[in-house]
Amino acid sequence: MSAAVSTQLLDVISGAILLTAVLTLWRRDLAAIIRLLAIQGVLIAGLALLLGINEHNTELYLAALGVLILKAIVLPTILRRVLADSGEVRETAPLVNVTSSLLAAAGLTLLAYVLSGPLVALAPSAATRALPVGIAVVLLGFFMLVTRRRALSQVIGFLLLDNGITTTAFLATSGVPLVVELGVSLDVLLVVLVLQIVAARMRMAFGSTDLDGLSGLRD
Amino acid sequence: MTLVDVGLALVAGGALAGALVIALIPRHVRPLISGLVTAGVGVGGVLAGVGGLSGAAWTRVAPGLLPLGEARLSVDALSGVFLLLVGAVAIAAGIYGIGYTADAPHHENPAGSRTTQATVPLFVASMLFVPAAASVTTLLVVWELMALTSLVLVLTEHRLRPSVRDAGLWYGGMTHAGLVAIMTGLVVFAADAGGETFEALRAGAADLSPAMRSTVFVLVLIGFGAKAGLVPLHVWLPRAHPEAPSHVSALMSAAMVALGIYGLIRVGFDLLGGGPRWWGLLVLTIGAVSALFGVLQASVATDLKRLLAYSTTENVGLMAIGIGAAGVFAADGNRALAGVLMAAALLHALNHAAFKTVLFLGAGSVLRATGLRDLDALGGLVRRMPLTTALFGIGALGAAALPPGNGFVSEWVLLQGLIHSVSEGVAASPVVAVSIPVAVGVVALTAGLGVATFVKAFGVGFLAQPRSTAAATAIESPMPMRVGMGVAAASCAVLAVAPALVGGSLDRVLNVLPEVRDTAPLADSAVTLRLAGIQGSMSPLLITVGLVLSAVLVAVVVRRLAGSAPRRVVGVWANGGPERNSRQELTATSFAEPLTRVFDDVLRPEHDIDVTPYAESAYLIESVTFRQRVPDRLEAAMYPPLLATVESWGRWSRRLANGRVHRYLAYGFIGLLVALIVVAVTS
Amino acid sequence: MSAQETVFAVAAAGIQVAVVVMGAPYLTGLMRQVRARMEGRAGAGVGQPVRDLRKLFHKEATRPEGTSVVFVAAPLVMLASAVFLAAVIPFVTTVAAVGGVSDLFAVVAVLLLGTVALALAGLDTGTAFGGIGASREVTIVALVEPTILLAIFALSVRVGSSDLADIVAGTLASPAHVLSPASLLAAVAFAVVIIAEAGRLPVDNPSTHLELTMVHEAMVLEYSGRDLAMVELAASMRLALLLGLGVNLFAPWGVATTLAPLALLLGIVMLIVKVALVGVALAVLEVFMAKLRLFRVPELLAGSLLFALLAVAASYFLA
Amino acid sequence: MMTGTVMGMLVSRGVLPDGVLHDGGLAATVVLLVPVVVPALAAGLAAVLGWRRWVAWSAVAASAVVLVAGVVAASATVEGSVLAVGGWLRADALTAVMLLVIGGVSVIATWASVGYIDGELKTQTTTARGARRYAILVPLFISTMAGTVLAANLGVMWAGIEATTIVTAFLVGHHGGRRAVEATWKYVIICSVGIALAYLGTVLVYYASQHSGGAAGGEGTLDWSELVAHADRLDPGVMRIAVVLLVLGFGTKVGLVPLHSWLPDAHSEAPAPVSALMSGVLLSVAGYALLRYRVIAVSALDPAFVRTLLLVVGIGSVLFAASLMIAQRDYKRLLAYSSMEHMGLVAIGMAVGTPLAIAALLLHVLGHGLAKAVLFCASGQILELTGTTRMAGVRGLLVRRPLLAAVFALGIAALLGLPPFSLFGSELALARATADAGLAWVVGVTLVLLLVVFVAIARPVAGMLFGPHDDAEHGGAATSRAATSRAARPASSTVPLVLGLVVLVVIGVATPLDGLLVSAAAIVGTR
Repeated sequence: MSAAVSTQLLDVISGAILLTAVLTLWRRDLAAIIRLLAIQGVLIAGLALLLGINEHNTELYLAALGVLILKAIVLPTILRRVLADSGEVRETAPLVNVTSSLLAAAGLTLLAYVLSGPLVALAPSAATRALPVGIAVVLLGFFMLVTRRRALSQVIGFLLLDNGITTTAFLATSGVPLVVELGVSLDVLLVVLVLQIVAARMRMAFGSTDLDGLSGLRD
Repeated sequence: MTLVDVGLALVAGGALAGALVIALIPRHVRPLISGLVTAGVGVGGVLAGVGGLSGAAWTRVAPGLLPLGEARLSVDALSGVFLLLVGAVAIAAGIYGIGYTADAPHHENPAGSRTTQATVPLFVASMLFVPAAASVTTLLVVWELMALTSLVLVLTEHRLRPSVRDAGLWYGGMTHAGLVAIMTGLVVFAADAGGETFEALRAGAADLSPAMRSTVFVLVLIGFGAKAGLVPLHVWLPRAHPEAPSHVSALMSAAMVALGIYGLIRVGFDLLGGGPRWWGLLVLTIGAVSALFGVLQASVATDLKRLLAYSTTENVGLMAIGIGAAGVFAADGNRALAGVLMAAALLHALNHAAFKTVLFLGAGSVLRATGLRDLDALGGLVRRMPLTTALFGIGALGAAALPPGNGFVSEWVLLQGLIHSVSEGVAASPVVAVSIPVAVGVVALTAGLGVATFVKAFGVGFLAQPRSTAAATAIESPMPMRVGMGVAAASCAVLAVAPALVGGSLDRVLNVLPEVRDTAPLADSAVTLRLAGIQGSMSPLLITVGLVLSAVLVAVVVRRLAGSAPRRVVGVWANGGPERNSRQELTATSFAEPLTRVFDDVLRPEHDIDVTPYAESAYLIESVTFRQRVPDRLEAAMYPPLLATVESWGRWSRRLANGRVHRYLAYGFIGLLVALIVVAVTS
Repeated sequence: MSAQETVFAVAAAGIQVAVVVMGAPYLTGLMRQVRARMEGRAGAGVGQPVRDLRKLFHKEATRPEGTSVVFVAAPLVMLASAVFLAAVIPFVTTVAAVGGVSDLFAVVAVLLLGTVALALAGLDTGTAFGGIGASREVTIVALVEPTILLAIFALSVRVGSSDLADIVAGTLASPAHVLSPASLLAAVAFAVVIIAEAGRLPVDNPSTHLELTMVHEAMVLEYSGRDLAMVELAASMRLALLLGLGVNLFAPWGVATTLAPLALLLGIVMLIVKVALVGVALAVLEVFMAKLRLFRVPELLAGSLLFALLAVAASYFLA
Repeated sequence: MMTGTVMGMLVSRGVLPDGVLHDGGLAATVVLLVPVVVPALAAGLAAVLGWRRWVAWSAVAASAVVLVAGVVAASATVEGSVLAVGGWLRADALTAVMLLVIGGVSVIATWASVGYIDGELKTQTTTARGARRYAILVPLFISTMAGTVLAANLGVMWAGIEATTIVTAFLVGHHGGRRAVEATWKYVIICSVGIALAYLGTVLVYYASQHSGGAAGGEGTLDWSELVAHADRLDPGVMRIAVVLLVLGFGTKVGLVPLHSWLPDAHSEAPAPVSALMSGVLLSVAGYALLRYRVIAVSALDPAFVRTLLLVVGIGSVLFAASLMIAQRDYKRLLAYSSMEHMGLVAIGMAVGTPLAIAALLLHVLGHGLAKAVLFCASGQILELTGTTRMAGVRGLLVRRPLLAAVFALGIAALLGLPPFSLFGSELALARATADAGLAWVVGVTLVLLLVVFVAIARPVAGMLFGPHDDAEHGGAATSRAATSRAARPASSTVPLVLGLVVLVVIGVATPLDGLLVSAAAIVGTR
């Protein structure tokens, strides 16, 4: 396809990634948030595919496939199971209300654009111009981790963060070496599994996954 | 293979092998072996000291020791005199320990424990390597080893009294604070001088900026001052010295404290090569305050070992006065006087070591015989333990700076140095004109109160009637303890009548210090102590002889006049009462009462009197009990607030870790944002 | 110094001792007599102290039960120290057989030695009185000491030596110094010191046995016979020594600087005259003085300390 | 670790002629693979057989193998040569030092584990399943750490460190129950986030390397030696952001501010030997990653930037640790915060970065690892004995258990940086290096903070050790139960601890390691 088209596609996809990230902060329904996460996974896979097409790089096809399986299918499934197991309220309980969350999101996105200046400057191209999106998603994920009360929503926050990094990786370097990429994905998967188990234990021990309960260890 | 080699080899080898052996042998032989090993290590120290004083420079680098540094040793005359001092004290304390640490028939002596017995020689060895160290790393390592071993020894009796634990904590804290100051000072010094060996420091000192030189000096003054027990860093002495086993108290108070003075002289006057006049004034002031405060506390103290500990602060203060004044005059270019004063300080260090050893060992004998440190409960020991009393008396005479005691000699030299600070027709600088008379006044007041202190310690503690059954049933100490005290007392006597013996050595020591090099103040002293450069001469020997002669003369004449009929023993006049009982005697508290009253404003003693009347009537008193405590005002003013501040800081900080995972992540999030923004802004 | 000179010097010292030992009791007697007369009493006569001493020497000595060797030795030490000082202080001549014994610090310290010996003896009796006396004596000493040393400091500054012989010789050489502010202030301070050390009014009343006030007497309460005699002799000798020291420090005229017999003779006469005069003056003063409360004494001594300090400062700035 | 002497012998005896270990040679391959493979095998063994005494001992053996491998690697690299296998495994002097740390601490920890798990099984504190999981995870943990330090590729190194988080997650949660779950959650979530940031940093480094126009040309690389070779050509703008992310990210695992808060919780909840491994090795392995990146950073950027960044986190960590130690009531948390404090010192050492500083901090890492191993294992026994981790609940230990108390006391002395233990030497050398770098104020500030720490540790510990022992003094259900139920551990259980102390003294007094440390410092140190 033509460079122009691919550029526009790239912008659309990255824009959509950012949008899904912001939406995860907006929505309260965990099921919906998980859906958004899955969509974001698909988008990232698409991003990888697009870059692969542009650079005729078979490694990237594999990477895209891996991302699709992991981020769009496996992880959301796990999360849904966790959500199902927890017979409790299916809403996030934000420490910071949604409005201010969105304001913060806006601020963080702006910051991301400011920060990415040097990154873009190094090698200006259609892909790298979209780099701020990746950074923004990272910050948004981190923000979610800090402000959401449920164990599950922290996992989601972590995944958001990871998605941001993956996005950045694809945009900036069109994928780190496959070995590393695989290692990373494996680690993420394992982390989520661990967190799932711990969350289950937490429910057994505390009767809920409300992290406010977790303040027994203190000075 | 010089004398120093032999000596230090004996010290290191003896201590390590000895400690190993002591750790393995059964309890009942430990006291003997430990004592002998300690004394042997001490002998090594004396040998090395003599070698060092002979003047030949000696330097060695021990290969394969101290990671990322090197073990560099060097002994000169200055090291020598302190090696000699520490070694001698160790010999006395070691022999004494043979008896002191032996188990009593019924209960086992905590000082006989494997740890304590094995640590004593190690402590002595580490002390002996302090003056021999010749690089920053080496010095700090042995310095800290000394602190650690002594700390272990202070804690020996932790099972018996909770106060021991506190003493250990205070000592540990203060000594570590000292280390922080010394380490910072020396490390910075080394960095600027471009090398950590003492040669490099000497060479580089000249190029340091004045500000840096002064910073280093103040830091080491704080650090070594803490170990020397100078006010206001003295707080650990009156705690640690009483709680430690007495032979250890002697080692700490007589030897280790002197090493603080050594450090000050070594760094301030040798490595830095002296400095501006205000250094001297600073030391002089601190010394004056320490001397006064120490002697005041001592004069009203009733715990014998606490009294001795405060007297240590006093004497270290006197040394500091000497050093400080020397600094002042050196800065003014009056080298001769500086030499005299520095010599006075060193001589006083030796004398103090001698008499303080006797006194602490004596206190130990009393403690062992009666289980008492409280003068108010002692008394009448002169009949139960005559030799101990006599030896303690010799020590007390020295500490009271009365002729023919040894303390008098060094105080005399000190005073000579001070009073010659001005000469006819030459107007002195205002600073000197103000500071020196005050210093003389302080020394004088110190001398007077010192007399009062030791009249109390000796008169109330050993004379008169026993004030408790424990004191009444005391028994004289075993042979080794008496020998140990005897050795120390003998050295007191020698220093008292023939100080000139060490004169030549002290002159050589001064040659190590650039500011007083070749002043040789004691050069032409023999029977009479003649101070070079100033008009002052005094002959302790002749005075002693004169006193003895006139005593003999008087005795003979009186015998002629009045015959020598034995005195009839009669009952004393007990104020018209039926029988004298020991409750009528003055206690240490009441003896010091007038002084307490005079210095009320400074000491602010705390009294509590409770009167218990008979049940029948409130006007018939059954008993009155009076208790007096004289808390350390300086300490009360400084340390509790400091500790409270730290405490509240700690309590406040707890909130930082309140267990909320969100807050923990927030730390990271905010940290990240701040860092990134800074990057964005600064790029 | 030739052998012959040495012999002469020793002889001179001997003479000094003899003069002091013989003269001291009479000095005490003289002062008591003066007081008696001024108080309108007849008085016991100048020789009374000597008679007392003779009597005491022939009375039996007793020793309280439970006292130690210290009690017995104290009078000896006290008297011996006094004798020693009588020999070394340049009363009659500044020429001494041996150097290094007449340093002023040493002299004062030896004097102090006697005081301490008596204080220990007082404690050794184990009675309340002995203890109180010792405690008070020691307190006074502790406060007097700095004044003495500072006064010495002030005096030694002008001759650059603290050796008595040098100071006396120096004053003889340039008499004007006596009128310098430094030495005047020092003189005042020294006077107070002498009063305190010698246990005279207003610090201590030598003729009281009242518990509340006595210091010296409290300590010697248990002595009798030859021991008491020694103590009393020593006490009066100390008074004589201090007065002698005082006059020779500030008015050394007549003290021989050689060993010429005539000079020595003059020295002896002058000494007796000067000390007698000062003693009389002191006695007269005491008549008009009341004993201070013990706890007012420190104020007096603080005052003298101030004088001494001023003296030193003066010697610095006005030197 | 008589490494130096051993090395000396091996080389002098010609057992290790240069060349046997040439790159890609069989011997080299073995040396590089063994530390990763052998512990993994031990883990497999446990997976198959569950908890058996001899299986546990096999873990000890595996640790010993790692140690020996470290010694051999050291002897081969002390002269500055490098072992490499393919593009993935690589060992230089620095690696060797870290292998020694891992091996040494692991030997102590696994050795102590034998008695520890036995005791737990005896008292039904843990189940057979728990024991099996423990037996699997511990060797796996060791293997992942070994893999991390042997990785030639920074990406792989990153993956290794992340793997340690996953492996240790269930070790932290070993005891189950609320506290364990809580600690695990905090540990995993915070560390994963931190590590994720580090990954972003890694990505950016890769990005920068792609456009460095170096030998690798357009191809980016994460191979450490290549990156070092062309570090000066990396784009500063990108690298600044990357370095910030890497320091904060890996700093999380090192226990540096701001993402340090997992540390006290995890260390206090994990089983004693695991705490020993985490505090003693895991932290310093993450620190090792920072060391590797530091070289690149200083030549790519203005060194002052890197120094400031590291100084801030370093001093910040020491300050934070000190503040929380003052009013500390729990001895395991106290030890945890002390780890944080020591890692802060290490970070300061990195900030200074001169060869002396690096050598000092490596020695410090080794000393701290051993001391902490000893202390955590000892505190485990104290907990067993008294049933409480409250310091107020422990009294008169020297009277109750002289040997254990003595070990604990000496460990504390070592931790407080008293000679003859090696931490004094390393702290002193660190101070010297810092002053030489013209950072006198840092020396002052840090030493004052260390004084606070000294008092904060000494005061409660003195309360635990000294004084008489009477139960009245520490009443409380926990302890009384402890008195009844807990069986006294055999004296043999202190053997590994004593061993650790002896080693601490040896490396504190003698200089067997200096050669190795110096050549390691030459690799990552900069003027």
